[in-house]
Amino acid sequence: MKARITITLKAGVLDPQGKAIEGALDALDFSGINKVRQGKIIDIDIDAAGETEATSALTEMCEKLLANTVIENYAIDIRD
Amino acid sequence: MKARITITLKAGVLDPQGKAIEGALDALDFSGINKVRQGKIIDIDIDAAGETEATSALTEMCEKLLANTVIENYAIDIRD
Amino acid sequence: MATALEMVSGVKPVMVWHQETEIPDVDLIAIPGGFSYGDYLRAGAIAARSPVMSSLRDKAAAGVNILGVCNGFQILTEAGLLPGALMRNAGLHFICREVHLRVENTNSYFTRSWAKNAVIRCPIAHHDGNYFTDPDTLKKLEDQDRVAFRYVNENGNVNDTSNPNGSRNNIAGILNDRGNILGMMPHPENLIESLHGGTDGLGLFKSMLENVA
Amino acid sequence: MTDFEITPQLIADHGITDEEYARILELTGREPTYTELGIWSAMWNEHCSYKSSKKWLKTLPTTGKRVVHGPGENAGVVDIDDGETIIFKMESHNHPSYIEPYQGATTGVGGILRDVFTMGARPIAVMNALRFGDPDHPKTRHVASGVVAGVGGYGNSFGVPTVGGEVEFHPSYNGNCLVNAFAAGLADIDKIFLSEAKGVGMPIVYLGAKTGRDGVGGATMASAEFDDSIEEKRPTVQVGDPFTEKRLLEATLELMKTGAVNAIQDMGAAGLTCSAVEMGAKGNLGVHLDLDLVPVREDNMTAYEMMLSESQERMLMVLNPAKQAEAEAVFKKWELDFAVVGHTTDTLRFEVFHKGEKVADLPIKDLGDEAPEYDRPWLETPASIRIKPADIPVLQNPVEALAELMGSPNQCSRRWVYEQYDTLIQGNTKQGPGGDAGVIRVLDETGRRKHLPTQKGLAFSVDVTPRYCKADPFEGGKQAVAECWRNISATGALPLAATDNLNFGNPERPEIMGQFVGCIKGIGAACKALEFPIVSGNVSLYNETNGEAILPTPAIGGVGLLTDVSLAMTIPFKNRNDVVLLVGGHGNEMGQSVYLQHFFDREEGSPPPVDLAKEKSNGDYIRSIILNRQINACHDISQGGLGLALADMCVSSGKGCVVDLGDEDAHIALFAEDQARYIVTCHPDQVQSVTDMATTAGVNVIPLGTVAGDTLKVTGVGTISVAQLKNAHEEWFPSYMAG
Ligand SMILES: Nc1ncnc2c1ncn2[C@@H]1O[C@H](COP(=O)(O)OP(=O)(O)O)[C@@H](O)[C@H]1O
Ligand SMILES: [Mg+2]
Repeated sequence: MKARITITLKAGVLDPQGKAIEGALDALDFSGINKVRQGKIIDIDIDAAGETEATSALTEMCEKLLANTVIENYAIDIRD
Repeated sequence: MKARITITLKAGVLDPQGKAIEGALDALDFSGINKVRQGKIIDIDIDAAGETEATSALTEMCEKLLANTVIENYAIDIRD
Repeated sequence: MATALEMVSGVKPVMVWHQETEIPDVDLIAIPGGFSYGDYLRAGAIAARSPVMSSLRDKAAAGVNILGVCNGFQILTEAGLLPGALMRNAGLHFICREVHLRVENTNSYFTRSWAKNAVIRCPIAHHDGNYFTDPDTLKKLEDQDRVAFRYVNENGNVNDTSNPNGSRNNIAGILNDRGNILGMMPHPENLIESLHGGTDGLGLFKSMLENVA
Repeated sequence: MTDFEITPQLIADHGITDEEYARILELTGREPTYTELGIWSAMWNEHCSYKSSKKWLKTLPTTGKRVVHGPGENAGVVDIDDGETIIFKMESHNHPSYIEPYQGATTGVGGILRDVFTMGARPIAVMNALRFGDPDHPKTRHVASGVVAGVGGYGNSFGVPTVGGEVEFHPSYNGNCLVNAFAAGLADIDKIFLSEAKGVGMPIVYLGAKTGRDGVGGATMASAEFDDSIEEKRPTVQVGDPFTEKRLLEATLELMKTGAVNAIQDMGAAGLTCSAVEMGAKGNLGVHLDLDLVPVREDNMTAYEMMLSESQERMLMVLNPAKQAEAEAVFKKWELDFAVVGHTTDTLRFEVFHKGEKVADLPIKDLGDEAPEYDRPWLETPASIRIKPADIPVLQNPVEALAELMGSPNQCSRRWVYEQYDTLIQGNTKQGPGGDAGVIRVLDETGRRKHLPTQKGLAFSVDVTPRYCKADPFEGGKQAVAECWRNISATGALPLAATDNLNFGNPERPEIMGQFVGCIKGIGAACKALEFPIVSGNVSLYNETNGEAILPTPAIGGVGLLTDVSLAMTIPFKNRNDVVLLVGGHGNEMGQSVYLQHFFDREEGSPPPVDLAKEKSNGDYIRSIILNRQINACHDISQGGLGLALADMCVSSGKGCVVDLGDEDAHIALFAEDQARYIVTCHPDQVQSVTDMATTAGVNVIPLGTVAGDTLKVTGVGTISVAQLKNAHEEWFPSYMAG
């Protein structure tokens, strides 16, 4: 089973990488850019009996390791 | 207009981060994990006349700055 | 770090492997700098989940003194033993340079040999030292005198140009609520002898020794 | 697997000429298989065989009383007393860094570190010599920022301090950046490991990371044998994994202590092929490899791909079989692969098996020994004309001009670069980047302080002035060595030995080959005169784009020894009223000077000649006054001349000086780039003894003035504030990189 976990910074947490990209795009003369935020994805190929089992295992992984819930949110998306 | 750009490593390119995450999940006794790959997302809020315009601007941004096309693939997803 | 501890205390520290599950009885546990697991995922994240950590948690709860420098600080926040998180430097680059710190708290196990508000030199060398925490926690840290060190200019003033990495309130090091855990990004162990061009970092070791003696 | 037909196109795609192929047919005794063709091409390409350069490299002085192992091993080994050695080498990663700057640079650093620890040494210092195109060229900023981040990304994470390097911009590098990485490590003299296999039937073990398709030659792609999924099979850029390398280091050093290592070799270019052939051939043994046992990270890899993969963080070892269990346990502990993939034989054949089939069976010695060696035609570079001082244009205010020069791309502070490198890790850095040479304290292998009355130190520097080499390869080659030697001497260290990284254009062009030959002759002459043998090195040719070659860039990396590291000398002025002295006399060589280049856009004339005897006596003198504690600051004079050297001393200390040039023409005295010169300062009480010693040694020393005030003042010529110099110096790099 293939899953994608998307990890984004919580609102209110400053995102230096996003800011830097914004600046770089600006310097390259791209216009109309209001806001850039960067996040990460983790693609996991996991053996699981079904979607529910997969989601619950992945949630535990996020809580225990993949996301730092002090600053990050995560979303789980089972792909097939 | 809100867009999400997803950047992933090309197949065959070594992903030390993914490997390390895989190892860490394993050490935490999560089982049934076959493969982990890490990537990133960039959320951009952009002013554009329409989807086509947005996509074409974002494609240019990916080619010029956001993705390293020697080792990465990118996908553009216009969200609203 | 091990060399620094040995040099200052005359006692050779015991090294503990990350896969071990028991930490021996000691006066101080030091988690040194360096990259752990390549700092993949997030700096210190994977190390913070290694087997040895549960014993570390027990020791922390039992009041054993724990020092985390640089990667050690990142590991302690990732493990939840210190509040907040260390994010990518605001300038995005790794930074290795000497900065000035103001010693804010001078009654902890780690800082008591310094005079209040002493301004010291200290090197930094990190990619993820940008201290972040939510406003409530930040207020608590300030109110409870748990900010141990702050980045300042050479005159001891806090401002943006003296902040190398974007840390909230120029925070360079913090204590836990009980005062037995210190995490700091700068490397005092790299300024303790004439070879290093100064000894300002000795204060940390002197503070800790006062207690051992 | 189905083999490919060996067509002339396929042969050409492998960079093999018709004559070479005829020789291959003869040595193979039949038409080679596809895998064999790959093996031949890997062993016979320029990178592995040094076919264009070998003839000339042999002329370099490579021996000396401190040389334990010269060129031919993974790195050079030099005796530093007390049973200890320093092991070092420099290597280029130019082409990959231009394609993918970050990863190209990381894998360059990773590769050179492996060369050093394969021999049993723990890395203690790295340097990097970088050359980028014109700052205004559209790719330069991107390449520079990626390379610097990559160099730092790997070294910082691995945990070794960067102690020096070079960064320069020049339009000749627009299409070919240079990334030369240097690494040095410590090992006890009786615990050095070599690549020569000993004994028949010894297991051959694969160590480290798994094999992927990384860097598998462009030839595979061109030969278009792709079937189902092109994406899958596409050759990929190598990606560095410093965390695996760090574990590989620890595992390798631990393994060596077990007595399990018979021979060991890192996998660099053409990984498995080069390492296996080299270990066997050196030991006069055959090698049998079974590719089904090679740890892979991708499906359906062919024998060809496995033999040519350049996946990083891998080693090959010949094992002492009695120690197998112990050795394996070490690698398990560090979570690395350990797989017996073959054994040594007495057949002198290189035999490779895959899926039950023999895919290669070649004469192992011929793969290396019979590699072509070319005496390429070369054209001597036409003599350059010396520009007379009288013909040099005069600047209105040469002192104020110093600020502009200090703020120019090639003379400004490199802080933006080296602050991205961890220069302090390991806790032994006496002097990081920013001095004449980096200085590291030597600790013994346990990482504890040697209880000696004094602690030893090692000094490191890397140098070359490509403009000089272009105008006069012979003098330029000499100058590169002399400057490196001088930078080391300026810290008080005794230069011991050097490594070279020879970066040139296409050697098939006689004028380029002429640059190469001229530089080598110059390097050889200087190394001999200065007793500074070359113990390791690397050649990088074909650095050109659209027929435009880079400037000839033979970078020289050197190592020096300080018996008491606390005596290491530094650049900054120390005390007001100290006397400033010029060692080596006033100069008047303005050809190829920064002055002409920067202010008048003229890269012209002959470079300053190097008087090696004078270089030697002046350097020996400098070292003795440092070790006698007679002086308290020292800086060598190189590009930009006396003026720039004084400005450096002002800026680094925040103190000014007042100097008097006597009857000299100010613009010449300030900017001439004559060699073998230094500026020193001493307490007024020491002036007499310093000058007396100079007289005895036959060294020209001229008192110039004193350390004073907050300005750099040249009496009767002009004044500039130290603050202005400093601002200019620090401003350019960060603002350029910010875009
Ligand atoms: N790529 C680099 N990495 C580390 N240090 C560097 C690098 N480039 C330059 N430096 C340092 O900056 C200082 C100035 O460099 P340079 O002008 O080339 O020195 P020098 O003229 O003494 O050879 C030196 O201390 C050098 O080691
Ligand atoms: Mg110098």
